[in-house]
Amino acid sequence: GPIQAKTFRYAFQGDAQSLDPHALNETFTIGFHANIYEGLIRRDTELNIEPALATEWEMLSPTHWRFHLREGVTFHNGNTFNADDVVFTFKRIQMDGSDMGSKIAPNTEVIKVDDYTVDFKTAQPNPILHYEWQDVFIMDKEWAEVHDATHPTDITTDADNYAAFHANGTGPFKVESRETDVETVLVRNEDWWDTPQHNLDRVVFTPISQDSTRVAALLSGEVDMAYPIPVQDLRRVDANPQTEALTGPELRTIFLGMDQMRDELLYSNVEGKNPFKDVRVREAVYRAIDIRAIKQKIMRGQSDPSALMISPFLFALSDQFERPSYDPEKSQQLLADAGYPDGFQVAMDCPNNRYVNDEAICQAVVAMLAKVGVDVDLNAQPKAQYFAKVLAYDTSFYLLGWTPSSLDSYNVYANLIMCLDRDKTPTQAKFNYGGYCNPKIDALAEQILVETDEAKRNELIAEGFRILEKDWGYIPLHQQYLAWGAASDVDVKQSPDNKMLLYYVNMQ
Amino acid sequence: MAASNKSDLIHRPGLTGALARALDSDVAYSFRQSKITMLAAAITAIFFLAALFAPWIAPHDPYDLTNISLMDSFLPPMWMEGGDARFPLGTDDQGRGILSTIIYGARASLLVGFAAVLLAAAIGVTLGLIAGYLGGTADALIMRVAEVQLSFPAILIALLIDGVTRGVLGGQGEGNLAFAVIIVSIGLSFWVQYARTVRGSCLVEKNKEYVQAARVIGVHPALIVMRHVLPNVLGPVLVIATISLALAIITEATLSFLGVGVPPTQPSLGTMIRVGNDFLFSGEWWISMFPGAALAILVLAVNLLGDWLRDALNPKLR
Amino acid sequence: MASPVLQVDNLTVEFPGRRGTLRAVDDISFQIAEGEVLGVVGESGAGKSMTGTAVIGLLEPPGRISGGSVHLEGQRIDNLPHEQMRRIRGDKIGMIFQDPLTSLNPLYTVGFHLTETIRTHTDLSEAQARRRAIELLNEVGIPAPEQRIDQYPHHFSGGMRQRVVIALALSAEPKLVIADEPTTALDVSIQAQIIQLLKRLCRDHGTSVMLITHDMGVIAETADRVAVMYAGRIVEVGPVREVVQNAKHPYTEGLMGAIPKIGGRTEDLVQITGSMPRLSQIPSGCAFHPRCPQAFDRCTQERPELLPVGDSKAACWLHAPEAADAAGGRRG
Amino acid sequence: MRPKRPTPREVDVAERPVLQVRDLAKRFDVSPPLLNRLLQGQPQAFVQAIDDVGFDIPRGTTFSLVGESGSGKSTVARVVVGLYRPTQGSVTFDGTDLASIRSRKQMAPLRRRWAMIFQDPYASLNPRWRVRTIIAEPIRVHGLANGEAAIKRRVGELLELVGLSAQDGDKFAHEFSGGQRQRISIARALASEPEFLVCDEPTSALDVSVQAQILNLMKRLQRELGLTYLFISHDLAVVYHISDYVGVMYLGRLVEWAPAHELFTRPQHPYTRMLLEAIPDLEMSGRARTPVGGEVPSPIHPPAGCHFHPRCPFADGDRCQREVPMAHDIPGGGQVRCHAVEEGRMPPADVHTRG
Amino acid sequence: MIAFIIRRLLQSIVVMLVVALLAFSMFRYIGDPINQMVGVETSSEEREALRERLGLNDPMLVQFGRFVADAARFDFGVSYQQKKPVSALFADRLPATLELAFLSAVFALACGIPMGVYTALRRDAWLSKVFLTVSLIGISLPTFLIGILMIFVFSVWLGWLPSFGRGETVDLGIWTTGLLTANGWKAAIMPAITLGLFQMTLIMRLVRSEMLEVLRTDYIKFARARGLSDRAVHFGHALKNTLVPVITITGLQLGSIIAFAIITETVFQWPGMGLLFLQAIQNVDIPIMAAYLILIAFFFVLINLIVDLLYYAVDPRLRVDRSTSAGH
Ligand SMILES: Nc1ncnc2c1ncn2[C@@H]1O[C@H](COP(=O)(O)OP(=O)(O)OP(=O)(O)O)[C@@H](O)[C@H]1O
Ligand SMILES: Nc1ncnc2c1ncn2[C@@H]1O[C@H](COP(=O)(O)OP(=O)(O)OP(=O)(O)O)[C@@H](O)[C@H]1O
Ligand SMILES: [Mg+2]
Ligand SMILES: [Mg+2]
Repeated sequence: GPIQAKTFRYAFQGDAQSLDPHALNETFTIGFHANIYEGLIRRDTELNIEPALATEWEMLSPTHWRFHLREGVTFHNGNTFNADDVVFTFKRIQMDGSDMGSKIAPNTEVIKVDDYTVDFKTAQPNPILHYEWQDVFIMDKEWAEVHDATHPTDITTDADNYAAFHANGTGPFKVESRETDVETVLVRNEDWWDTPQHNLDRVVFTPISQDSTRVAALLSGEVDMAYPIPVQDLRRVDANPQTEALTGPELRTIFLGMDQMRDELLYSNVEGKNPFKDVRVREAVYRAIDIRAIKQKIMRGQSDPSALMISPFLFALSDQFERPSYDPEKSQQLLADAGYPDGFQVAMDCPNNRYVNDEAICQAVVAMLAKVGVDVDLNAQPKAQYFAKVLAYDTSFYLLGWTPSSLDSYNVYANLIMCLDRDKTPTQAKFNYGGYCNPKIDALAEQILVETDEAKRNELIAEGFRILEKDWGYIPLHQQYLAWGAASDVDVKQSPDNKMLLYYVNMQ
Repeated sequence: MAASNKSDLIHRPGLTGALARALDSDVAYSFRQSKITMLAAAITAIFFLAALFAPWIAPHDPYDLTNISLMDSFLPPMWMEGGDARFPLGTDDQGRGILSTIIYGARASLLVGFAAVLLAAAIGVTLGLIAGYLGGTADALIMRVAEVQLSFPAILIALLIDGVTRGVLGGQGEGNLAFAVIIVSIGLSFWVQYARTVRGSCLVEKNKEYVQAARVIGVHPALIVMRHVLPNVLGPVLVIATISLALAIITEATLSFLGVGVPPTQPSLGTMIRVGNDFLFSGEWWISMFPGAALAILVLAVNLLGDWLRDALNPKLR
Repeated sequence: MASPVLQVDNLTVEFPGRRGTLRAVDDISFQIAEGEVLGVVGESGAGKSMTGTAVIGLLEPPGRISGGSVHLEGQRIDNLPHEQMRRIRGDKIGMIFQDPLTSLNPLYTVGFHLTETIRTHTDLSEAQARRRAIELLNEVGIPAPEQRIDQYPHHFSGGMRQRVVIALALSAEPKLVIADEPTTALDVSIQAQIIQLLKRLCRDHGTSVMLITHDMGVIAETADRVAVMYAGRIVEVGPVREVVQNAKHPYTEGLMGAIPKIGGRTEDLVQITGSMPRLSQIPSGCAFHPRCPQAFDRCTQERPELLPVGDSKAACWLHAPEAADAAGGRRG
Repeated sequence: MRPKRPTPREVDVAERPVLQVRDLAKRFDVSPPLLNRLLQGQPQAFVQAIDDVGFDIPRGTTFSLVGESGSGKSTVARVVVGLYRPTQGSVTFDGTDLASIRSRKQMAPLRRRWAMIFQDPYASLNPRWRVRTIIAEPIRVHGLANGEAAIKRRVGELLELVGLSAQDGDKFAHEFSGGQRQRISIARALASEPEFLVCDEPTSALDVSVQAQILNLMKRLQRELGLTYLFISHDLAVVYHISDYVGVMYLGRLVEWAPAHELFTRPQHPYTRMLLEAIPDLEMSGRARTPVGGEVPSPIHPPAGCHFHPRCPFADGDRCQREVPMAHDIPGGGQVRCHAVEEGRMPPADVHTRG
Repeated sequence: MIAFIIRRLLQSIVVMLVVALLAFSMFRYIGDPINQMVGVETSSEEREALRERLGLNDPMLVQFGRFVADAARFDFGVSYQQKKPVSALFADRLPATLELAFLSAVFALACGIPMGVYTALRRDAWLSKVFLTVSLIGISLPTFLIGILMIFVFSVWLGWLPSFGRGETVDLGIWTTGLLTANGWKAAIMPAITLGLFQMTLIMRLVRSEMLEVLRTDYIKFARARGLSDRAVHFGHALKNTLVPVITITGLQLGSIIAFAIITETVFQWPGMGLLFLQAIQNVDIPIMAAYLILIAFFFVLINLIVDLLYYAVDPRLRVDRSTSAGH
């Protein structure tokens, strides 16, 4: 008889911002698009690169790459996929309004060789050119032209961008209907080129913003899968016979940053001086934080304390690093040595709806620092306000999380660790809100970028991290765990980049 | 002509007389008659005293961060397995004792409630008196503004003001400023009721003959408003004040729930409930339920007092 | 006298209150014969309205009849079940309140009030009731009743509203009408019109009237007999001429003297010193004795009952046959 | 006619009346809102609360105003004490034209010299104040005594003057009966040692027995302090009892005024006659009362000509409907506004049983 | 009557203008809209260019004028966050909120009025005391707590009712409704009760106190004296008169239901305006916030207008027609 249609319902705390695959570079949105669109490459559950729309590629020279495209692939509307679409896509992501411009250097040439071959010529050598291309989703050129969507969704014009509300990918699912922030229905793409590993016919996605409502929906069986699950509820989700919790380390590293660029802290009672410029103070702060307590109590074991600014998952030599010990006495001693026997006062910026238990972590940090005499004013705020503030470098002490989207350490150097010089190199270390700077590291980073030998490169990276550690430049806290919940009768593959990929889902 | 010999008998001069009269009054009588009201008053008084003397009463100071330890977090109430006698009602996610935090949290809630109500009453009564006594353009203007204001419920206005201040100040100088922001937000959203009521009473009072008598004597209009009209419109103001105290406390809690409340390091009852909400499913019910119960009891008690006051001050209902 | 329309015996009305129970009406008895107008006078708070309200059974809790009986045409009505008493109200007993401005529901037309009442007590159809209503309006002297009937009370002046109220009270041709200060809220010139109207209608329909007022002038003109109340009791009752011109009780005397008279002498008015006691502090003996210029020992101790004096009755020891000497003769 | 009481001050100040009212008018704008007028063509509406009222009050006498509700009595009183500004006409108090006063400061010494007693003893005392404070208010405002002790003493005197005891000052108004409250009002009115008292229906909320107390008190105070009263009432018997002169108002116009005895024995105006007719007959002489017929007309649309003509049995159907009658003197002192009287069409006044 | 309506309309326009000014000027100062529009990697030159293009550098008055002119054409711009015209977003979300508001208003009225009447007529009955006490508890618990407890009991524990969303909806062209499916009704029960509970309590207490006042009036006493049946007295006279003042206040209350829905929608993930607004606040999505404010004010003004007209219909004293008022 006919097999019963399998409908999979799942919930996340928010919705994909747009269906336009180039509009926003944000984890969930991209992860959602990944079910509909595909890139030249994709990552398996272990995050290894595997061919997708490109079957293979080679480096003809350090600045010249060739990609061979998969033949016989059609878009959801039936158009065939070919090199024109790839060239179109890479042009499109560099236009105004695209949030994906950084996936490719601006002066890179994209050349159609034949219908199924595309060349990339870069100005500088880039051994990791394609590392982030799992997120560069290929759009159908003709479709975009017909629907006047050749530009990425541009917020400055009032015209609806067709691509923002409609999707035409090559991926395993097609969009059946969509109501932003309410419900999006996907159906199986019967003509997918790959062999489906999933058995879904229909997928209903609902954003549920309240944690407890989301958990309730999972527990009551209204959805088959929900994430994130608050860490404290994992036990209950697990204990419930109909559901189970899926956890695993995420790639994101949560850390604390301190303003080390100003001569006087913006938000502090210390006048004329910046305590964070003193390496002893930074060490004191580091050592005052009891990361194990945070793991045990706030994260309920759902985190891996980190010694590095990158997940061990993404850096081969991470086992060479060990987190400096928690030592409040030493901390107090260091503060006294640095001239702050009674501590000092500083304000801390913290998002309260961005990372797992972000506000609670900050509160705990505040309490721990209080014990060594540092009096922290906690300013916990919604992410929009938080980012507005830190993006303006208007902070003295903050908590941030970072996932290198290339899954490579260079990304961390380039965004967080290298010297911040807004006038000379505006895009470099843009997210180094504290302005940590050590020219030695900058020099290393430049080598890392061009070094193609894996082992050597790793050594360079480790060296940089050692300098950072000695400088106590950042205070890495942990990699938070992914916390998903799913009905017991569905099989969901969790990947550490926190993307929920439907093509790995199976239902009984 | 001695017409009042009889009343001389019950005349008691001085303070004791005043006190005796107050105790003997109808309001006091109706108070003594209603067990529920007395209970409500007792509960309110307990909350107030506890809030006032929190540092001396609470087992711990949950606002003193050197005092709390993350390792004490999530302890269940004393009588449950794993409970700790230091924390009779258990601890929250930061290791603060729930009991102490309730006491301090009530302090925060009452502070916000009180200050907001005072602010609202001050604005509302002043504008109401001006509108009612002067009439004309002032009246029209104030009442139009009130009408605009009315179209937004308190929670919306509070969200707005809170958002604006945060936007303008960039969220800096948290702590006391956050309190001020919440107080102002709630205060500004509650004034209309006072203004309308006071204006209404004022329109009635100003035509009463005792006000006209003062005018004939030549008392300055400002003085007439202050000394004659004001005390006589305070009855309804008192009633609104109690009820809006309850409302303000709830509004603060709701704002905390929506994430724009008082700073998390100085939790109010609302903040506690919001935080505790996250631990309802995980079985740590005490984090939200005790503060929730405390909030409900406090608000209920204040509401009951307000209710009673409304009836007691309304001679028609006696 | 034939059997009275209304017979009140030892009626007592009490208000249980915070400081014990107040007696608003204290053991009073009177009757009203068919077609008779009984005036009830007395100071404010003397219990006049309570008496009327008790008779029609509209005391509001916590007030209650705590003793005595009320008979209407021989039928005891003070202990009737709620529903039966309701049928009597409006049908056998009509009532007129003091304030015509507030006696009519502002949301309904005058016609609605009338037809509603008529249909409650008769089984006339809507149309018949309306015709009857127009007749009634005509009878109480409202011009153009066909148009006026569909207007709202606020379209009527005070005097006209009181006429409507009278029409309502009389619409079911009751045996007894209790009129509680029907003219106090009206203009001097209208007062006389209303009183005359009431008097005429009741005479035409043979209705008995209990006319409550403090206006002695109205009583003098309208009533057949007068009952004077003081602090919850009837202190004097008798034919109107007798009471007005030859008061027996010192209170009645004071009351009559306090009325300024046109053409009277210009010196000071007779004045009863002090004021009526509060119900909670009614003096022992005769309640009037602290204010009475002729009080003597017995007045402070024993409470006088109504005793016949001439054509009327008075509750005063001065008129007790054996007491006249004890008082050392009447002064004044 | 009652003998005029000689008063101490009458000798010093010659014949200058305490109060002179000339051509007084007060109009209230009761128009519907502008928009209604524009859209529905509704006219502006005014209530001519008083219209062309004039009278004098000699020192030490009582002038009474009578008339039905809405006839403008209170409005006259309010204009006289400065609560309303007149639309037209003048009020002259002891030689000073009130219209000439520009500021509150200038007004203060005058305010001291008059006072007002209101109708409602319950509403005219601030319920939250102790009686002492209430009575002291004029003393404080006008700075009539120095120091609390002096004020207290003065308040005690005043309370005793009106027949209460000095200790009563500690109580609140609600602890007194209506009559006692009215005494407190009078004490307050006397606190600034005024020469002239405006009494707006001071007894109509009171019982006859209490009314008698107050009327006696007022007469006593007049005798002892030489006060001048403007007395307002609609109770003709009360007015007869207390007045030297009586004015009768109808729909804002003073239709007749005359010495009290004159007015009551020889009423001229048909309305006055009707009012007198309407007085209940306590004597029970069997006199048939003929109540005034008809309803009181709307003050917004008063009848043209003589306002009284629709209810007047002597209206001649033409002149009365068109022409506003002018005041003209009548024998015995006083004035009347009536075409019928002027033309001599009136039958002689019915003076039976009186006098 | 026409004048009355016109006056109300003029007042409403003034109110709306003031609200527009508030909406515009207040939100102009929250956060930086540019930050919300672009990803974190946009350069400051690009930001400045965007600022210029959006007209955010123009004088305030010009921006306000543009804002009002656009708003009058129901053009509230494009949501910074969702990149979709606000009017389209609202069109999607409005039905959900209006249905929720409608259901809770019906719930509040249908329960509040009878309960108020009952408690006024039977002051001493035990049921009245229960109503009064329970209702007090109802206003003493914050809405969000009630909602969460209800989810806990009815969804998680008993599994009777859905914990979130609108259930199945039917698209009727411009309007999607949840009221045509059993599922949709089930989904609406908890949110509607949560939202309506507070209003119900207020209405009940209001009706009770007004009714008690009315029962004390002379015309009620006189109606009893005329021997009318209790039914006629209580419902024909007392209730109708009670409703006159109740209408106004209830109108105001119902007006605020839509705004109060913010909390309920958040708790139940009800896809309505409130949810949109809250998200907008968090994302500093100015066009949505401004439009929301204006919309709320608009509904308020509209409801007020209706209430005034109702008032007018119920209370004949307000109907001043010249033919009769000139009669006396
Ligand atoms: N609800 C009540 N509770 C207690 N006492 C009451 C109540 N209602 C009336 N009384 C008292 O009953 C007494 C009689 O009142 P009643 O209304 O009969 O007086 P009255 O003679 O009609 O006075 P008036 O002339 O002012 O109408 C008064 O002293 C009054 O204070
Ligand atoms: N402030 C006002 N605004 C508008 N109209 C007024 C005002 N005061 C009085 N009137 C009107 O002026 C007329 C005269 O009123 P006034 O109060 O002087 O009458 P009165 O003779 O004192 O009546 P009463 O015996 O009822 O006190 C009435 O028609 C009244 O409605
Ligand atoms: Mg009475
Ligand atoms: Mg008056």
